[in-house]
Amino acid sequence: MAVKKLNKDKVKEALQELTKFRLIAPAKSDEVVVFKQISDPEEAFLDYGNSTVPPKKVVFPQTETLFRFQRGNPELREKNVEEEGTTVIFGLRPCDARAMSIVDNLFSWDYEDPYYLKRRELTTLVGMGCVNPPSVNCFCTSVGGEPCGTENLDILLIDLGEGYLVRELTEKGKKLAETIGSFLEDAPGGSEAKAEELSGSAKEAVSRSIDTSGIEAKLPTLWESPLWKEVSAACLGCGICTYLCPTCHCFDIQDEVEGAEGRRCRMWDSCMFRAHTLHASGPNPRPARKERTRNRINHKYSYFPGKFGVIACVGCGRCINLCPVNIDILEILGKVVEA
Amino acid sequence: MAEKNSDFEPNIVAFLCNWCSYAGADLAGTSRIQYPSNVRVIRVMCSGRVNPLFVMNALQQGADGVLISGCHPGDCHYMQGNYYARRRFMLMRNFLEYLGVEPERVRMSWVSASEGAKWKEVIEEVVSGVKSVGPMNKFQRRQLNW
Amino acid sequence: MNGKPKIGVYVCHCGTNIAGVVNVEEVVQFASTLPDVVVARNYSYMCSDPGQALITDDIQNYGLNRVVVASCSPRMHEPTFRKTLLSGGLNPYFLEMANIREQCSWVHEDPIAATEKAKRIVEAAVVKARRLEALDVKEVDVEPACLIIGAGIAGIQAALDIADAGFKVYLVEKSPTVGGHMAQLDKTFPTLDCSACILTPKMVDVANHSNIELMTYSQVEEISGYIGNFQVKVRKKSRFVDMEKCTGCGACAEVCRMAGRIPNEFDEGIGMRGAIYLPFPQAVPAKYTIDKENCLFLSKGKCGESPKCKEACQAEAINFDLQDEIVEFKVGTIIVATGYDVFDARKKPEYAYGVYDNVLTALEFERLVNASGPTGGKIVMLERGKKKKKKEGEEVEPPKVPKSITFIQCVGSRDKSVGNEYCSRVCCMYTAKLAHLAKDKIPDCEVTIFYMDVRAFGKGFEEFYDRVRREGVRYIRGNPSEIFKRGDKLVVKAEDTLTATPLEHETDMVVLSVGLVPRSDNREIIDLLKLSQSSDLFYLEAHPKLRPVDTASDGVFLAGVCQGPKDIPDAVAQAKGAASAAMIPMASGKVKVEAQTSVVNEATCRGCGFCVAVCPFTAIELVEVNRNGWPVKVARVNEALCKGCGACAAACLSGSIQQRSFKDIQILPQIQALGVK
Amino acid sequence: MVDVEKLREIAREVVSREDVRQLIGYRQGTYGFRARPAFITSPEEVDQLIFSPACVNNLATYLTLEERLPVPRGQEPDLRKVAVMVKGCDSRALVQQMEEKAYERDRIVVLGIPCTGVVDMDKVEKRFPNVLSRGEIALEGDKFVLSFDGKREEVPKEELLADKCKRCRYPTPLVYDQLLDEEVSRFADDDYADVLALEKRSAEEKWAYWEEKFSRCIRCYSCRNVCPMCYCEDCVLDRLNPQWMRRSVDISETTAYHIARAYHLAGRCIQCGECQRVCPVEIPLMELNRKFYKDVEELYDYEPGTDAEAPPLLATFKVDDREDFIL
Ligand SMILES: Cc1cc2nc3c(=O)[nH]c(=O)nc-3n(C[C@H](O)[C@H](O)[C@H](O)COP(=O)(O)OP(=O)(O)OC[C@H]3O[C@@H](n4cnc5c(N)ncnc54)[C@H](O)[C@@H]3O)c2cc1C
Ligand SMILES: Cc1cc2nc3c(=O)[nH]c(=O)nc-3n(C[C@H](O)[C@H](O)[C@H](O)COP(=O)(O)OP(=O)(O)OC[C@H]3O[C@@H](n4cnc5c(N)ncnc54)[C@H](O)[C@@H]3O)c2cc1C
Ligand code: SF4
Ligand code: SF4
Ligand code: SF4
Ligand code: SF4
Ligand code: SF4
Ligand code: SF4
Repeated sequence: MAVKKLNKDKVKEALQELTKFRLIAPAKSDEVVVFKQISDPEEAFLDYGNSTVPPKKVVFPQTETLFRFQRGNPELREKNVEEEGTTVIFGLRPCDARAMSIVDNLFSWDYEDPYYLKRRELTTLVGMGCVNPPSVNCFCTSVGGEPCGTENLDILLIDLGEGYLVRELTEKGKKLAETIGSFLEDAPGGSEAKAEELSGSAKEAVSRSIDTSGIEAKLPTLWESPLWKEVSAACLGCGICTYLCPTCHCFDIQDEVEGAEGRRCRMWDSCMFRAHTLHASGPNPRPARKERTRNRINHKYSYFPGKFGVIACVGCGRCINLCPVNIDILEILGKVVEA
Repeated sequence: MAEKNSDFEPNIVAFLCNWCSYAGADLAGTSRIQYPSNVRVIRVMCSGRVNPLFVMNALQQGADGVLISGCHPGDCHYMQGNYYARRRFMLMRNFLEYLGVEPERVRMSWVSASEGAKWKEVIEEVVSGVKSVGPMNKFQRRQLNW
Repeated sequence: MNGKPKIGVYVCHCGTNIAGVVNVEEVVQFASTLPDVVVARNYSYMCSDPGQALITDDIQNYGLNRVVVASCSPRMHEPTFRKTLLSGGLNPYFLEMANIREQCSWVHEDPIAATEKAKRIVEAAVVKARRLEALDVKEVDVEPACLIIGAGIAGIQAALDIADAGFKVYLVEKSPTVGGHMAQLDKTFPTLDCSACILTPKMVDVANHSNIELMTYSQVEEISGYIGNFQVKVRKKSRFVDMEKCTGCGACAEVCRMAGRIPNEFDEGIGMRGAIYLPFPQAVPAKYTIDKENCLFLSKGKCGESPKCKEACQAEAINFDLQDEIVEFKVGTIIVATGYDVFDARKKPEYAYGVYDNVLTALEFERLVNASGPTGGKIVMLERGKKKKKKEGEEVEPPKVPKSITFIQCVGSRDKSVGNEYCSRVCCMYTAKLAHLAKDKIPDCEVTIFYMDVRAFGKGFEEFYDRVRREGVRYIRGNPSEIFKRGDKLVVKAEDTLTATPLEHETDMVVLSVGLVPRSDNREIIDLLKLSQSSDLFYLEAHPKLRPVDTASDGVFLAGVCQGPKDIPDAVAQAKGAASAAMIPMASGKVKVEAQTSVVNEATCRGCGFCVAVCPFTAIELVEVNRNGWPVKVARVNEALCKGCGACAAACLSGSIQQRSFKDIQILPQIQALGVK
Repeated sequence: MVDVEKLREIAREVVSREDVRQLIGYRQGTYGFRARPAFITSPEEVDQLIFSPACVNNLATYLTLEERLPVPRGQEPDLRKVAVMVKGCDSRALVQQMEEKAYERDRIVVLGIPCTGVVDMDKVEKRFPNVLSRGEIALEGDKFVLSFDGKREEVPKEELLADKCKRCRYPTPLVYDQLLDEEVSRFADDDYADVLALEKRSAEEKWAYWEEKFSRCIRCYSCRNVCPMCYCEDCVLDRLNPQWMRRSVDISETTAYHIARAYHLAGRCIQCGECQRVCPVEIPLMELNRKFYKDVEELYDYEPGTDAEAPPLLATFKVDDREDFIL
């Protein structure tokens, strides 16, 4: 497909055009970068490393009403995702986009989740390659990704300095590019080569890595290993590592009732929470931090690849960056490899 | 700015202790003292029972104001309950004000069993105070819009 | 079990009292749409017999297990409808009332607003009713016996009243004799009865009453349990004199090697005693006591060749091997009548008490004017600390008689500088009394009183005060600032605030009208009974007006000055009040305990003890339990002590302690129902 | 500065004791300047221990976060003591925990660190982004010295110091069995400038301010989990019956969460700043805590975590507590 260029002085106008959709872009809230719906291009903050909260919340909201109900009325009113309209996520990182395709597996497996899938269908992903040096804890290249990877993106932008190289990757992407076609120009010669070079050096710059090849098979053998206790001793069970992980997708379903009305909601949950597997009758099959940490790693690096053939981690490094007690997934994986 | 129209009739949830304030409100009734109908009462045995988080809950549920009323200092049927309540609500009220909840919405009073007339004054004061700051919709729970 | 709720809602018209303003039909219609409501009705008078029959019938026919009555205030008819439920076979706590009369129809005129409000009130009652639980109405048996601590006039009076009513009394007195402060007094204001004349018969009665077990020289060591069932442990200290054998002859005291060398507490130290002694001649019991600290034999192991007292005692009552004795018994109620101390005048150094011999406290002066006191009732100048023991055949100069006596009122009372803001209530009058006695005994003596205000509020007080002034006692309004000595005279420096003139008043003797203060050993009792103190540090009554003899703990009552300064008539009145209060549960034999008590979820309690600290009734304690094999502390409520205030529930952060009938899960739905606009 | 050799020597002695189960201290982190908790059970592990201005965690949390799994039948629970390293602020958590009867004094062995201040890791990372090698931070005089990748950088202390340290009143631990260094006197007092400034704003401005912050909150409850004072077996904020606040994340429920959390810490929060430190979306939780802290100090002359014998603030009262707000 076509390769165009979006000059930086046109970005605002292009974004303005895109606000006719539900436009989600990175924005600053105080010093924190989050993805949120913007109505004014000024709100967009494109010069960022990666967002604290991954854009997964756009397709898999933290709280989602599935349907509403009313006392004495057998009718259920289902959420109509269609009403949310066409969505554009502008400027997400390739790892986060890749993460969505990983999560897709879960929601379209034996049960096809209409809410999630509909939203995915309505969403166009405009990625932004990681050509600025990636963060210290990025390790996408160890788990099948790369800083300027295109997987699951509809468009990839690569920052060439004075403007972005625009790579249309899908039909959806092409259609979107047409909407802002008037702000695009043809990429001058050499742009592609420059982009390739930038991508290459970005890849080089990913400093941390792990050899994941044997891990899926190794993990089941380490079930009783003392390593779990050791690596989880400091864990607070706060769930930051999972809530803010772009591939984590645990949810809980709760009814929220007010007077005669109520709604059934699906909300994020975390396997790092003590109550995650707590049975109403009292016992907890994952009673301690060690079981929970073991589950987190096994789920990402063994169960998920076992079932879907892909590691449920894209190496974005958030869980390392944000863990309050410096529990480091690469360190854990390193110990798994060594064990 | 919150809307402050004159026909705004606030909804106020009041927690009254059984022995003084509830009895005082009853006395207002026995004396046929008329007062605004905006206040809806929850009876507890002692103002010391009222968890300040009830205030938060009431504001979330749609109350525009909350009143906690107990016995005058020294008169508590259980001797100390109103003193505990006083500390708890002093802090909670200050805190809510710090978040931007107008102090007019969180009130506390001492009304004794003989103060039917004072009960009326308290209600009038609370109602006019809440009216002056308008409806509370800052963190009211989202309507379920069925 | 409580079962799935089936609620009946009954909306009362109360004639036109409710129906005149509230659209009752509409409320019923609304109520019938609420969750778990199976029947909703209205009726003209729900409290009438047919009204109540509606409820009992519906309980039968619809299998109701919760009832909401929307009518008058629960303070009016909750007991009525509780009984209705009971007679319908339901637990009475399955009732919730919606007050749509006192707090709705009677206070609002607008029918629409009133009806709207009535609906909300009913809804709140219904949502609470859904969550109501059956509660046990418990009763406990009451042991027909009373413990009285302190045998001053208050304790004595209470003991006699209760014993006369036929109940057992254990009267425990710390000192060797009963009588307390009143026994030290000479005459009593305002009538000038001789204190001993009116008190000693009662002292004797207490000792002889068949229902009273008197334990003097004894101390309560432990109290556990609750109303009806207190377990008491008392230590009877050894007197080293066999109470059975001692005849009270006093032969021992005369020969004691320490005789006349130890200040007698009863005489406020201006009289002396030996190591074996009787505090005063009319002491009850009239048995001698050896004071172990001062007895040469007991403290040093040697008293001359052999203890003289032992030789002198014909009854062979003295036994140095006697040990303390511990007695244990059970009582249903307790009266605390431990009285007071007088203010320590040393805390006002400007008055030079303890520096000059003839600066006295009023209590010392009482002993001085008392016919049974150390001077036989003669008012004389004191020479403190001088050896009283005269040498054989030596002529002793007769002590001087003061020609001028000056009283200073409010010493240690109404004085923030010493931390006592309160008025001691007796000093104005006892000063007037003592001034009168001084005038009476030394007619040419010049008597002056420095005062701030004279508070003569009691029956006959003003008349008495007036009489004393007419007798020539000079009252000067002013608070002296200093006392010093000039030659052999004491000089009181003050300002007459009525004329604003500074003055220096010369006098022979100064009497300080010391106030009444809480006993220095109050803590013992506070710790035993977990009593609270008011800001003046006297024991706190349950309510200053309406429950002045009760304490926060059921079954524990207060009498006399231990609750706050008072004179003898008030102390007696309160004692009689405490006696009858204590007898009520004993007479009925049973007490109901509060049903809406608190209960702890031991699985979630974190043992922080906030609830323990909050509970005004010390109903909660932390106990160790086993949680998954680990020893952990959790709160536990003693339901017999809990009064159901719920303060603990609001203090508990983990929501682990909840007050029955007012649990969070019962109140939150109410808030929700009322919050909705 | 704490002499690390001395620290290890003492630690070795402590973990060798029969009656001590483990020692909780600090060790080097996995990247950048991080340090992290260390759980030492044998003398061989003692050499991991460090102390530096990067040791930000309040380890008192682990005393109450301890997992007490069911003891198998026939076995005894391990009730041996736990030794813990605490800075001044952290020690106040111990005091407060003991005030709240979380454990008895004789259950713990306290190695007190007179603290000259720790860094704010966010400030460090902002200044020196993407440092992969394990760098080190030390305090030399009034400068932090950072060594990494063979480089050495000096930064005035003020610029990297954690905010909580700038107002720390108790840099020397209030409770300890052994003090690892000379006592340090207080740096500065709290002038509550931030709280006062916010107090002065209008209701609308305040609400807007907090709404912006709260709307970021992902309700991970990390701020609660890390707090040494939040150790209920079953936190009411998680409970379903009754449900004080819903799990759904919207401004109403999230505001409720923040009110409830802060109120539950009124008179209990000891200003260690951990809640704010761990918050992934940088919600200024200390501004909430400090409002209560300030009011509690002004109104009731009460400072949490300074006296284990003090009655809990909200379980006590004075007859003349202020009541001018009461009708
Ligand atoms: C100088 C002076 C003059 C006064 N003159 C008059 C007057 O003229 N008229 C008048 O009406 N009032 C007068 N009063 C007041 C009067 O003394 C009191 O009202 C009265 O004595 C109060 O009696 P009570 O039983 O409460 O206390 P107390 O007389 O103090 O008796 C308390 C008793 O309890 C005992 N006790 C204390 N603690 C314990 C314990 N832990 N265990 C066991 N026993 C304990 C004490 O030993 C004592 O025997 C005068 C007071 C003073 C100081
Ligand atoms: C202006 C004022 C203010 C006061 N303020 C306070 C205060 O703030 N705090 C305080 O503690 N005290 C206060 N008091 C004092 C208080 O009023 C009394 O202590 C208290 O009311 C006394 O109650 P009582 O039952 O003895 O008498 P009363 O209240 O007089 O009751 C006596 C009852 O007996 C009835 N009665 C009389 N004779 C007969 C008969 N022959 N047959 C049948 N019935 C009869 C009367 O009708 C009356 O109902 C105040 C008094 C006054 C005057
Ligand atoms: S972020 Fe860290 S402390 Fe929190 S649950 Fe994950 S590993 Fe544990
Ligand atoms: S596990 Fe960690 S590194 Fe992997 S995708 Fe999740 S947050 Fe990123
Ligand atoms: S309800 Fe009141 S009396 Fe009962 S235990 Fe709680 S605080 Fe004590
Ligand atoms: S306040 Fe609550 S958690 Fe603390 S001891 Fe009492 S019941 Fe337990
Ligand atoms: S740590 Fe931050 S994001 Fe998590 S619940 Fe607390 S305030 Fe919210
Ligand atoms: S609330 Fe925050 S600052 Fe306070 S004690 Fe808890 S973690 Fe520390």
